[in-house]
Amino acid sequence: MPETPLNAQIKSPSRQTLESAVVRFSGDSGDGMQITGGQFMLATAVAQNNLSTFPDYPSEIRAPIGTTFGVSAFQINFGSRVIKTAGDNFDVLVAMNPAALKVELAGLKIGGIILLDVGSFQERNIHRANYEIDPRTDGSLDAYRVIELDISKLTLDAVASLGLSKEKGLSKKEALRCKNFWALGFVYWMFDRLRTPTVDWLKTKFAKRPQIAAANIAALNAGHALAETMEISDGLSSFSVAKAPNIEPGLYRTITGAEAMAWGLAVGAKLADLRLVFCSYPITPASPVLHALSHMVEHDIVTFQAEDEIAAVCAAIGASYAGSLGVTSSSGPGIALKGEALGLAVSTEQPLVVINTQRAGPSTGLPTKTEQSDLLQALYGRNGEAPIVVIAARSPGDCFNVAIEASKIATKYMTPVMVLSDGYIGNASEPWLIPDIDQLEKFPINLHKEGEYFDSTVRDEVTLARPWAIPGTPNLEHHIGGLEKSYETGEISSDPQNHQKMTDLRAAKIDGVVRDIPDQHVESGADSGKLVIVGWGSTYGPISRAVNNLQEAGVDVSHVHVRHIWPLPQNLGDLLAGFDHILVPEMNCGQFVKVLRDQYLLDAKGLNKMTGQPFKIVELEDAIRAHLEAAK
Amino acid sequence: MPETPLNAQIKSPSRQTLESAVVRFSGDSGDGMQITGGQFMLATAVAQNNLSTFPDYPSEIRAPIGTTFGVSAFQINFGSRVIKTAGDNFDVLVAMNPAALKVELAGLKIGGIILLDVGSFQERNIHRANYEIDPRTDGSLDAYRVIELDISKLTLDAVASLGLSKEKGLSKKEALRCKNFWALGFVYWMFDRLRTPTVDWLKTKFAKRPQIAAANIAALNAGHALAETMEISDGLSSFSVAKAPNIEPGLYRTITGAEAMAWGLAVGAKLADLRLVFCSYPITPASPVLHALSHMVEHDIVTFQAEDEIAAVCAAIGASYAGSLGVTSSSGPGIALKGEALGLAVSTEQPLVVINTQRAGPSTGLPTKTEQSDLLQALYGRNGEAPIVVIAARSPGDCFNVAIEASKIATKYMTPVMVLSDGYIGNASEPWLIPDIDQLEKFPINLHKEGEYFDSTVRDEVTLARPWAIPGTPNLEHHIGGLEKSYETGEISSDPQNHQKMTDLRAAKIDGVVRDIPDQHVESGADSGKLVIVGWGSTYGPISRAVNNLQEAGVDVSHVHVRHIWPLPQNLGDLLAGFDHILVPEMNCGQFVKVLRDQYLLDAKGLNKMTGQPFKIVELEDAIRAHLEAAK
Amino acid sequence: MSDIKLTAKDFVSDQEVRWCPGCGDYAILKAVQRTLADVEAKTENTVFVSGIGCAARFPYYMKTYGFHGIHGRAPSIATGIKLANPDLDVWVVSGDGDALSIGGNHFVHLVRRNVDVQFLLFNNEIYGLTKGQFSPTSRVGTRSPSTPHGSIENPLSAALVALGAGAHFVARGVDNAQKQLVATLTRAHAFKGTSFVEIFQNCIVFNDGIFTEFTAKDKVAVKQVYVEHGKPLLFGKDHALGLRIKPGTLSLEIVTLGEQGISADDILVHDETDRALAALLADMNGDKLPIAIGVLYCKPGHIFEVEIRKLVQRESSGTTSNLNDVLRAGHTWTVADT
Amino acid sequence: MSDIKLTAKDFVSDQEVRWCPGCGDYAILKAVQRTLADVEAKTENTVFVSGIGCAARFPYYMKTYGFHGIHGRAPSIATGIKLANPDLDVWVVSGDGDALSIGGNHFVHLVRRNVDVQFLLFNNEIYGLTKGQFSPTSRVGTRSPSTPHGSIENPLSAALVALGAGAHFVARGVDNAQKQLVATLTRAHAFKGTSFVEIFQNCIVFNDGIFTEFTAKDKVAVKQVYVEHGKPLLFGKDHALGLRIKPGTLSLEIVTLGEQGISADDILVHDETDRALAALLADMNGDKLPIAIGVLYCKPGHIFEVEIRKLVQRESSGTTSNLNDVLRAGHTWTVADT
Ligand SMILES: Cc1ncc(C[n+]2csc(CCOP(=O)(O)OP(=O)(O)O)c2C)c(N)n1
Ligand SMILES: Cc1ncc(C[n+]2csc(CCOP(=O)(O)OP(=O)(O)O)c2C)c(N)n1
Ligand code: SF4
Ligand code: SF4
Ligand SMILES: [Mg+2]
Ligand SMILES: [Mg+2]
Repeated sequence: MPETPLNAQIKSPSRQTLESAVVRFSGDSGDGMQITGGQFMLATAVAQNNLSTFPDYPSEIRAPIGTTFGVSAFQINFGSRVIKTAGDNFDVLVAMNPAALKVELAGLKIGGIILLDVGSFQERNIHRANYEIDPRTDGSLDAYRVIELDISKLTLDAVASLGLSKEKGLSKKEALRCKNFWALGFVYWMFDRLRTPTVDWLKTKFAKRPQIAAANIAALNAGHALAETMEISDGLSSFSVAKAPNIEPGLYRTITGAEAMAWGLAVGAKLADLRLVFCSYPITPASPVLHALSHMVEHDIVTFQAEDEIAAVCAAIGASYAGSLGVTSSSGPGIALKGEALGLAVSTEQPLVVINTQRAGPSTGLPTKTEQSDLLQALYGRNGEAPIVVIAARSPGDCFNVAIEASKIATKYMTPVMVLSDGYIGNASEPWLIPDIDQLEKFPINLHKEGEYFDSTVRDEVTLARPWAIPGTPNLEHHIGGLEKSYETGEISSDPQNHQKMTDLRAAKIDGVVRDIPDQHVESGADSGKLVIVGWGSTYGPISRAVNNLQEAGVDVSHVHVRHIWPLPQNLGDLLAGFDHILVPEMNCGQFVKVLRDQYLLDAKGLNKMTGQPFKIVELEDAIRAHLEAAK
Repeated sequence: MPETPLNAQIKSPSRQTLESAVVRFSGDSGDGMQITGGQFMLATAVAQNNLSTFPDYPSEIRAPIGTTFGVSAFQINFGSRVIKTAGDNFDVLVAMNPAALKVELAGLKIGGIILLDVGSFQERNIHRANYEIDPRTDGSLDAYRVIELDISKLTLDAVASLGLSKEKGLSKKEALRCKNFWALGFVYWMFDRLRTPTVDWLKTKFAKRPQIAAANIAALNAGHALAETMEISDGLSSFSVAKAPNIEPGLYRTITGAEAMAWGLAVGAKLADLRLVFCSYPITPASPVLHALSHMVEHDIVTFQAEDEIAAVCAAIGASYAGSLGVTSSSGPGIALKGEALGLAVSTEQPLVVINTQRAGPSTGLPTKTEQSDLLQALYGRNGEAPIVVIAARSPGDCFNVAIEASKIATKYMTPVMVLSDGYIGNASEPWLIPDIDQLEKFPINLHKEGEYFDSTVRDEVTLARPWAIPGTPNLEHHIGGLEKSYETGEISSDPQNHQKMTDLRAAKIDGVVRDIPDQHVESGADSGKLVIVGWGSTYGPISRAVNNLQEAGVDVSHVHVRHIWPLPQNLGDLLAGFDHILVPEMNCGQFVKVLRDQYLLDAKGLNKMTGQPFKIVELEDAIRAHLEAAK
Repeated sequence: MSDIKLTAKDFVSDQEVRWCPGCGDYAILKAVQRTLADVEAKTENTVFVSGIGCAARFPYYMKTYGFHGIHGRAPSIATGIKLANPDLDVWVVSGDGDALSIGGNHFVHLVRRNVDVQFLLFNNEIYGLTKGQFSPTSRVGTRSPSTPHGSIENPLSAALVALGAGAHFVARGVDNAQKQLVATLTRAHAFKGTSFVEIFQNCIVFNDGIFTEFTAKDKVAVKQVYVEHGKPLLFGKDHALGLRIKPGTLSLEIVTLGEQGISADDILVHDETDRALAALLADMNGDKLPIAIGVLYCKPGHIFEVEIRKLVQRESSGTTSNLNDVLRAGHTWTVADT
Repeated sequence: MSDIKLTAKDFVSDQEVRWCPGCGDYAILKAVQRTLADVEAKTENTVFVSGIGCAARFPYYMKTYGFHGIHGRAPSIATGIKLANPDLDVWVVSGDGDALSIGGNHFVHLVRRNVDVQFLLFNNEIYGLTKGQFSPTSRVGTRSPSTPHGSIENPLSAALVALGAGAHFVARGVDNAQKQLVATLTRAHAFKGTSFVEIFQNCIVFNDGIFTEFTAKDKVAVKQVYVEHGKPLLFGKDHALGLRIKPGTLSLEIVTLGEQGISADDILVHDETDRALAALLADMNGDKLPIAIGVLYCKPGHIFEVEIRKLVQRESSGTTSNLNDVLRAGHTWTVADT
């Protein structure tokens, strides 16, 4: 077989040009689908397509091989236009075993392509996947274009050609494990991707075991070559997706929401010139933020894996009190446990950042599934009147900005700030224009210094922030705690009028954060009109695409995406009042919509989904159309 | 001095008839003011007045003697008309030391009477009370009628007449300690109360030390006698407060909110024919419920003082799971800690009663002061969508009914029910018509029996409650937990559509509780009109009196008191929509008003107080008038 | 109810087991099912309670009552169950994170109160379910996603924590030693009060082989001493080694039978009622001294829920008082019909 | 900053002390202020952290930095403070409820990590602030508002819990033994790592006299043994009594000097580095054996925040990498200006 040079994109005459495409790689947990998907993402980013991805792990650590609950998938949506979600239904499904086929088929577009490793379609595997009979024989695949290949065998053949053996450092098991790269090579051909980045990656990754790298490269090339052959011989479809024209120039990488959050916190602390003390207890899907920061000790970032979530938040409070940027991070159940301590942070006015990477509840719920159902907990999940700032991130990369903003507000106003992310954006990745942190604006810290006059109640006139006077500073010794404090002296006070004053002060301080919040803008569409779709957090992608689609179809609909959940932007009420109808899609039973209704007395309606899955674009389009229809 | 017979009420010709009066007993923590007040309450109840009381303890266990923060007071409002609060300002102040005078004076009505123990007005005590100079000499008492008596000395004299001594079992210190009963005797004369109940009480209480009883009785009588003399000689005012005509006949006692709650739970469990397993961790002001139930082991009531609030709620969940009525009780900070576990109770659908005796927050706040600031925490203080039922008690005695209702709903719907009480009604006491529990309706429990078909998802068609199948029952073995469960099998399910279905089910089940909730009625005033005052919880008393007063003054205002916070009564929205203005007084920054605005899109306004103190009637009257004025 | 004797299989539920292939949890599951059959447990009377973690999935695989709680709180749920119904046979299944990290306090108080449950701690020295972070039992230097440079925290000894909390029954087992494990679980089941059993469990995915230094076939003899009450603490090939109190000290040492005049009589006889000995045995870490397996400590004491029942019975016996009397106790008065 | 030596008074804050008159807390406050003066502590460098309880009011009375946290969480707050600034001199003040009930787990983990703080547990065997409920250290039979028939729970021994958690420094003091208390606190302050000091404290209101059986003037000599490293464990009038290891066992017994041939040489010499001995000493409850006061155990180990600092230094030394590099590590690509 003639080898196509690695770095050549073949302008095959028959390539069909697509504006965008969705590919889903699916297989057993042990099949390496996340790596495969990650490499495809890289190659696609290098091809300068816009893209968005969604890794879909099983909730079991390592489920028995071949079972449906052991299926691990990676989905990517890429195109020459702006990409807003990982895509609804997919154009191409790579199914490495019967279980993957079973689980994924419903998501494939009618007429879509299935690349099937028939090498895994043994009787036993078919039954493990809960198929009564082989799906290839019962007509259930008739609506699709199925490419059946014994990828397992083809991989072994390709690797065998290297003449490696167990003795020479490569077992048959290891050879067989290369089959994901074989499939990847095949799909690379279909979409005209460069193999170079992947080959480089393999070489670096397996620098210490070059035979593994070589085997995988051989598989990759073999898959690529067979696809090329099949295009000619079997009329295999191949596609070309043009460069996205609108990509901002600069240096890019892919980034997950968790990474972006971690780096944003690190950068936030640096901009404030503070040590970052990150205190957390592992929990799905929040742990990756802890992991990412744990790798950054050399930047004087302290990560503390506490004995539980309460210890974590209290340690973060202690760290803030002592002059660091204290941060704590968890997911719903863990955030619930932090409620009491958050009240302490409010009462003692500590600069504290709290990250909630939300997951599906209630209780343990569906730990690996996504949801937006902790918004009201963020606002109200504490005893007493304990207002805090709440900000929501809308995409993986946005986590970086939100983390910096949270750090800034927390230290400027001496207040806890809760950042809402979720399992979807936490795990998903997207290309990210890497900022130069030296160009970011530093933010000054209100840290009181030695010798200066101190009265714990000397507040900043504008922000109402108390001064940050840290232990170790001579002459600023003082007492602080969770009991109500005298406005004048900072010591305990049970005076009734003082309690009223301090309560008002705490509310006013948080309300005042609105000064640092930009006015709400309209994401797309007119500033007033028939219908506005109001979103927050990770629904940004699907809503924005759905609204754009409808706008293109001539529907009078606008999109407003709220980042600042509390306090709300000053103009939000007036803005929304300019629309006849307000529809609020949320992955909960209608939480933000409650806030909007209460605050503005506008008849906003909820559009709610509680399946643990992000909104699909068509779902939203249909619902919006139906809403407009009903409103007629 | 001629002794008036103990059980004689003297119809002194000069007695001024009052419709109601407010008396406040105030002294050092060691002066026994709570006992004094308690006895006055008893005598007043026996006199068949309506009454309401407010014990006002210091937050310190035992503050240094004579300090202002060591002052302990007991206030009682009583009358022949309906009494709704412990009264705003008082008519009579008994001040046992300078600190008490210092603390209380502001609350005395202009022209009010002060009974002062000048025996305690030594230089040292005056300074300890933070007085610069003796308040009796600087004109600051000019606006009041001051009765200065050396009660200390008069008490010692009275007790001395018994011929008791240290050797005969009564030290001078003990003799002096009788001075509260001397003062009580004096006030008894002023208000024409019978001494018999108090004498009986003393005899029982000190059955083992009869000399103590005798000394106190001597003091009581001496105070009474001196007042009688002074009326004649010094023109001391005396009053008569007629029997309340509207008191329902029957057997009465006084009851605090905490007792009523405890007994309501005990009775609730009995009506359900379940063992009560009450799990709690001490916290002010919730502990008295634990204490009361701990005295009731003989009724097979298990009280468990857990190691913390999380253990307490989890043990209660375990108890409910195993077939008892599991109850947990705490105050704000402790309730915050229970959030995660409440989600588990929602997810596993356990019948669980949660009592929150609210206190002033945020954080540790003002532990001995009252507030209503945990309403939103009750509704939303959990991760995920975890709806529960919330009911609020409006008075000490009402806690009994609410506790029974909560037990009933919890077991009928297999759901957690949160009961909101607060420090004010928890500690306050009032006369209570004792019900005959044999006459109360029993409520059947949906407990699955041995041998019966079991599928954990066979729900009650009406309530949607899952069956209660408890360990120990053959053939009903099953699994339950906090992960999402299959609607069909009850086993773990991560199916997207199933999660939607279960989420909807949990919401529908709670919404359905509305069936068991009476329609909202108007407490007083018209069913529609210009203004409605909407209250919930312990503000019932002051709001109801304030509204009555205004109605009597011809103001068009109605009063609606909401007991069922979630779900809300079916007709509430329509009812409120019938008013031009809606004003919601709350001891928080406006929590219930948020719910009303969100639910009904009505422009309800908040009237908020955050001083740790209940509303005063005049405060409300003024605010309501101002509101009407502004609305013109 | 029939009287047919149940077999281990009768305790197997219809739920598909979802642990990683090769996980040590499988063997423990088998041992528990075997034990239940041996002790003639009733499925309807048996309750498995757990928190969260891989280990905590255990209840789903048992054909008994099963409550999968929240992270760390299983001891409290179990306590509540026993308060409601002391006759139930309750097992708590927990992991090193669940029991000693977030749930450490509930564990301590369960043990202190001596609630009558079997408490099994599957110690794999790692957080399995959350993908491999170090745990409170992980050794110093453990590399994990949250400690890429190696952990620096001193590990807890589960058995020492239990003893410190006043445990009345402390035992140890190993996932791959089925026979001994069943024997130990049987003792645990028979014990009235909290019977704590730490089971060394291999997490094949995140901490594979962490115990091989004493669980590998060729290490068992020399690195494990299986302790039995009243029997000398012998181990090693052909039981050639023994433990004794190092004379004049409060510590143990290894001696070799036949060497330096050491005879069988010199070997310390295990006394499971001696807490100081139990602590020394628990402290042996397989480095110089072997790891002790079996029942380290067993000394019955007051049982929480039993004492509560006694109290209720004592207070209610002879009483005819009903709740109406409670409501009427103390001062009351009558308002007559007017 | 001046170099004038501070006196105990310089550590007295301007806040009115609000404990009950006669409360044992006053004496402890004095001892701590005395100790700080003795060790030449700096007010600005000293932080008192507490939870909730009567004891937890302590920070307000100190003219140092003071953080009055929430119930049970002081160890965590203190850990955070040390992570932010390891140079601060941090004291945690806690009660038996705060430290061993709600805060038990944080206490265990603080001790395990060996964070360098002084941890003072004011043990009055009762919940003072919430008005007298029994606590985890209350003896069986304690009558309290929540146990009117007497408590039935087995109490914890604070010192044994600490040892079980791997404590490196465990000491005991008594509120009314000022001199010894100051000496013990001074040792605690000097120790690097978590120095745990249990102080028996009389709650005059809710548990008065609970310790008199060994703190009453006439009981001190016979019911307390003040242990000092390297010194024989003597006590009693004229030090006529001593402790020794009961031969052939792992337990202690009392012997009388001069009787049955017992001489000073037979008395066990206190070795504060012997954990087994410390456990036996901690276990003595004043019943048969006297209560041990002083430093029961002291054996330095790795300190959490110090190890973290070392790690940071090791990893950052020689690195010039800044955060921009982190963002750029791994695969990147450039999109050119078009
Ligand atoms: C409140 C809360 N915090 C954190 C988690 C996440 N979590 C689940 S299991 C677990 C630890 C598991 O470790 P271990 O108890 O040792 O059990 P294993 O998985 O190793 O059997 C953690 C941190 C959770 N589910 N809930
Ligand atoms: C979360 C929470 N739960 C309960 C309480 C109530 N509470 C305050 S102090 C205390 C116990 C005090 O006992 P201890 O720690 O022994 O201190 P002491 O008062 O005896 O010095 C309790 C239960 C609280 N403040 N916060
Ligand atoms: S992760 Fe480890 S402990 Fe969990 S199931 Fe897999 S092998 Fe077992
Ligand atoms: S209640 Fe007890 S511990 Fe608390 S201050 Fe008073 S005497 Fe001290
Ligand atoms: Mg584990
Ligand atoms: Mg205490």
